Amino acid sequence: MMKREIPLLITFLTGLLMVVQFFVPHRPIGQIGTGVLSWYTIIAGFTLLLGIDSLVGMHLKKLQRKQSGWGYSIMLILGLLLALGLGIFSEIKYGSALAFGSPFMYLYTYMMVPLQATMFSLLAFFIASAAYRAFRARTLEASLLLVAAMIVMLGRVPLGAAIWGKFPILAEWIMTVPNAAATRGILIGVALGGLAMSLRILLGIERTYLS
Amino acid sequence: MNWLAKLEKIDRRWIFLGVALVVAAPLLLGLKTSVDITPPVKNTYEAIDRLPPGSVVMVSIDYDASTMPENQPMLLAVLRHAFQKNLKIILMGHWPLGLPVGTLGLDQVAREMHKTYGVDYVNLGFRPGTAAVMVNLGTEIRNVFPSDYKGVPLDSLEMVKNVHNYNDIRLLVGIEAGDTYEFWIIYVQARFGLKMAMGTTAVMAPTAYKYLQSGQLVGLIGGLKGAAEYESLIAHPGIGLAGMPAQSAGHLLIILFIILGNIGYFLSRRKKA
Amino acid sequence: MQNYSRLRSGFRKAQQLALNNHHFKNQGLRALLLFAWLALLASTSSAALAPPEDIKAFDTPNDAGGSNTITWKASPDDSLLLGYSVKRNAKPEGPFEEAGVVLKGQEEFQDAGLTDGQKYYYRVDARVLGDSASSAVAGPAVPSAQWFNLGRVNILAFIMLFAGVVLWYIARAKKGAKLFIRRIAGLDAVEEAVGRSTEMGRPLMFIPGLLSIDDVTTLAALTILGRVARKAAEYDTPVLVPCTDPLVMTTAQEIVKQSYSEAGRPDAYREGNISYLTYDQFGYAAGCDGMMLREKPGAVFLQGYFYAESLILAETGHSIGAIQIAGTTAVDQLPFFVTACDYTLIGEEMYAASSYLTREPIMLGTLKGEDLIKLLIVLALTVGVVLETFGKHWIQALFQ
Amino acid sequence: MTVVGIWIAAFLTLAIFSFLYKDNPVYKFAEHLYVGVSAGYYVIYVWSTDIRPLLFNPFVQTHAQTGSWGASLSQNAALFIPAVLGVVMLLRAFPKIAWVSRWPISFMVGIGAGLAITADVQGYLFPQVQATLVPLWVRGSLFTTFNNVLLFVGVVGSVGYFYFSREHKGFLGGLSKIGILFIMVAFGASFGYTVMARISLLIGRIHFLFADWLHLIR
Repeated sequence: MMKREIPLLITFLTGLLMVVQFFVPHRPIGQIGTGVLSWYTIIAGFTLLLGIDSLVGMHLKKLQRKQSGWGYSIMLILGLLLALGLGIFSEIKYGSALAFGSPFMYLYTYMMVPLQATMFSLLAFFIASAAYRAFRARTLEASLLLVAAMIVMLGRVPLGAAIWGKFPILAEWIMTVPNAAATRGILIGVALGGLAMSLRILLGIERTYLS
Repeated sequence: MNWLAKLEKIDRRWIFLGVALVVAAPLLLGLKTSVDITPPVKNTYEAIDRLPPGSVVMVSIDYDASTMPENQPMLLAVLRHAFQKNLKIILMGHWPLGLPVGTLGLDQVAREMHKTYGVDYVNLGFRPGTAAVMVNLGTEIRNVFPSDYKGVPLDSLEMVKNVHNYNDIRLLVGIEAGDTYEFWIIYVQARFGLKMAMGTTAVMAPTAYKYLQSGQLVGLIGGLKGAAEYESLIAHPGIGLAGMPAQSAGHLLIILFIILGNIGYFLSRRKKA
Repeated sequence: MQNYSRLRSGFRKAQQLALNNHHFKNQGLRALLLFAWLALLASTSSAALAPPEDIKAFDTPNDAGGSNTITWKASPDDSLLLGYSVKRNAKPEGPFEEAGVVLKGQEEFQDAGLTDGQKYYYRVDARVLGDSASSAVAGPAVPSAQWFNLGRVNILAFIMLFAGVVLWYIARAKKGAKLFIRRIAGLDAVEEAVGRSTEMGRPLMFIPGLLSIDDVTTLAALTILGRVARKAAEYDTPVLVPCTDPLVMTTAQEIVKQSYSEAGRPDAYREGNISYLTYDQFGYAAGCDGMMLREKPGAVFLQGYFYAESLILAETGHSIGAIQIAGTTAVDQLPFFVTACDYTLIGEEMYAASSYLTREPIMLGTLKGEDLIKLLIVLALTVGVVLETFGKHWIQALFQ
Repeated sequence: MTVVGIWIAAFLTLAIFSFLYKDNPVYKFAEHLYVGVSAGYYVIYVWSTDIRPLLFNPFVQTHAQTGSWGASLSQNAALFIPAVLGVVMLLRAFPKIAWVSRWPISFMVGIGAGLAITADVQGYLFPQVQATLVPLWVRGSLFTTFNNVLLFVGVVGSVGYFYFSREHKGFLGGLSKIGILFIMVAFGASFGYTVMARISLLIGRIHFLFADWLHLIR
């Protein structure tokens, strides 16, 4: 009862409330949405600690058992402590960890930024290798994928326009007509599927999350 | 014919090497290309160019590190142009993590062009609250930013002594990576009539275009290409212009690999048949 | 943009909500000021300016109160104007104070921040530089809050229709009606993927995407995880689930544990296999990549909502020779999964997966209901385009 | 400090790139450091941008205005609900009472599902349907007519592809075949469209290495 029925009831009631507040502008119902969202953000914030617990626990275990690569686990934990330490120090000294010139922002600028940006830029390589491998004219479908990709690629750079002046126009047409049509079809499906899924969740039919 | 069939299965590391080379080489060699100047960028340029020396321009940093490759070149080009025309810059931002990247760019250009802090430019920093911040700046900047990003009171800074609200600012340039620019238009352009131009990522540019058509924006710089155009207008090539040959080469290389792969595929298929 | 920061998703949702509030949207976008007409205006200052006509002021419909709407017919001199200034006062005789300014060409203004139940009178001035022409006074308008947003009747009707159809099919399915479902290639491959991994003595890897459990796509992904884990338990193959969201992690632990006990192997469950990496988008991608390279999974499942990291994961998965089964409702990322993975569940196929995998009549019932609605939509589209061709916008109006 | 920072950044950049050749100790080092630092980073970030402003500042502000903690606590009493739910969530770490955490989880799932119901209809379904309602014959413009017809066929075809409860044979088979062709063109096109932005990212990184670190270019 406490473990299954009450949670299902909570899901149903909060879900229903979110639907009702969409249709009722009158105070206080219409204002519930905004308030509840900030509650949501607060609760989600707490859960990060669960993550840290799992991450540290796993790597401490690795260390204890001297599993292969335990040296890297030390790095990971040191990195975590470094970020937390600088963050707390900056909070106290500067009033906010995100204050300009704080050690925490130094960590952000010279560690987080290059790491994020470099991981992100790996996509330039992967998009090339994926294109090379997958764009083979094996079937009609694959050929369409290939041709559309090539035209749009050429239409996007000055070089394409230099080869054939119509490439940018053709690329634009593909984006606004066939691309828009298919995207629309997929989105209609996604909306209906999402609607059905949400309905199943509210009604307690879909309850995997409470396994 | 055997080596041709191998084209079907090139080790992807050769592809990686190829991409690295075609992108790095043009940058290193400083290859020059010309870009066509499009009206939205030209208009932004002219909006700044026409301002009398000493006018105050506000620059808003509404992006962070993740879109730096696209946004930073715009910021640098606009700042260079403004300083060249002896305009005064007020920098601020609405993204909590945008300030470090914005400050980086401002300090770099100021050093390059021998500008003095507090006289030629001021960095206000970041305050949370987007729309509320925007509206409050309309009455008195000091209500939101009593001091600059380092805590120096505004009244002790020569340049902003007589700057109180949007009436004292001639143009806003927003460098944007999200929907903050729409807030600028709704809350400031509409209410206070401040003239504004935006530099957005390439993905956002088509959406932002409608504000250009409606006259709410005087100019628009879109993506790395837009930055390249601006650099070409101020005749100060930077990462934008340098990036254009690398872009074309990168695209060409990918297409080349696709073609090679297909040649390999057809040859090996014929062999089997 | 591609690098969507999830921390901002709360803000985006709030914005979505705000946009739902009628007055917010219109007032902001329409209240515009123009600047560049000085030259034109100088030339017109001699002629008498025509004021706007036909002023109407009324309570803004479908709102939370505190707002009036003012409409008018543009001044004949509209093209010469700077804009209109809407003025308000509690008494018809004035003095009027400015409530807001809108661009020329506009014929509507919403005045917010008022007190419910109080009377307000309005006047609209056509403005040029240094001159203006005032309209007649309209009113009183009394703002009030409404209990139902009439502008959303069609949405409510659609949701009721949808729920009705789905519930009806569920009821029918419960009574034992046979329901067919078409083959979904990616799902048929699940068994193959698990089997092959087992043969090769390699683990499975399941990556549940970037979002949290408030996202329905993620919940659909977790349902799929349940089925995959069940198969894996039967074959005694470990399932690795690296997570970027702590809630998804704990939920996934429960689900996998449950699947192992259903398969009669509760002892084989290892909680440490379902772990948290980091909340950072690309840090997560780096961690998953590292895990793939070192654990060498025989099959990789990429199910959930993904952003730009999709291709980083899928290309690395391919490089280690794993069978990859992807699925997402993120339309932007589908092209990358389709090119780099062996199978991809496209959009709605992912939602259908839970019905497909369980084959429970209730689940199939909802799918049947969705299909009927799809049929109705296609019908509406067909009738709609024909009507549009003849210049009738009836169907268009239904979806306003 | 800046010079040291740039060297750290350059090292990390190269360490991540080394992954393209193969897995190696340097990448492993950078990867573990990245996961650790970013996990800690987000705890501080969320504290600084979510928990402090949303949960703590309201109490502090009311106290500053009224001068009384009692008034501050009672005026912001509603905030105890998310605070308690947040703490309950943490009980997940203790197996015996872990089940209590289902309550806040249900709350969050409920919000998500509830919002999705109206948002799916208002934000996706209706606008997409509306945008598809175009006239099939546009006087004077054969090209627009052609585009409109193509758009209609493409939308109906791709919706048809997602029809699950019937075998894809006959008319439905043809329709879904048309749908999948459109979908393939769309996927190819968006793939091609993204290439430019991805190369821009690499240009950014390489420029950092050459200009900020090595000073080879200006």
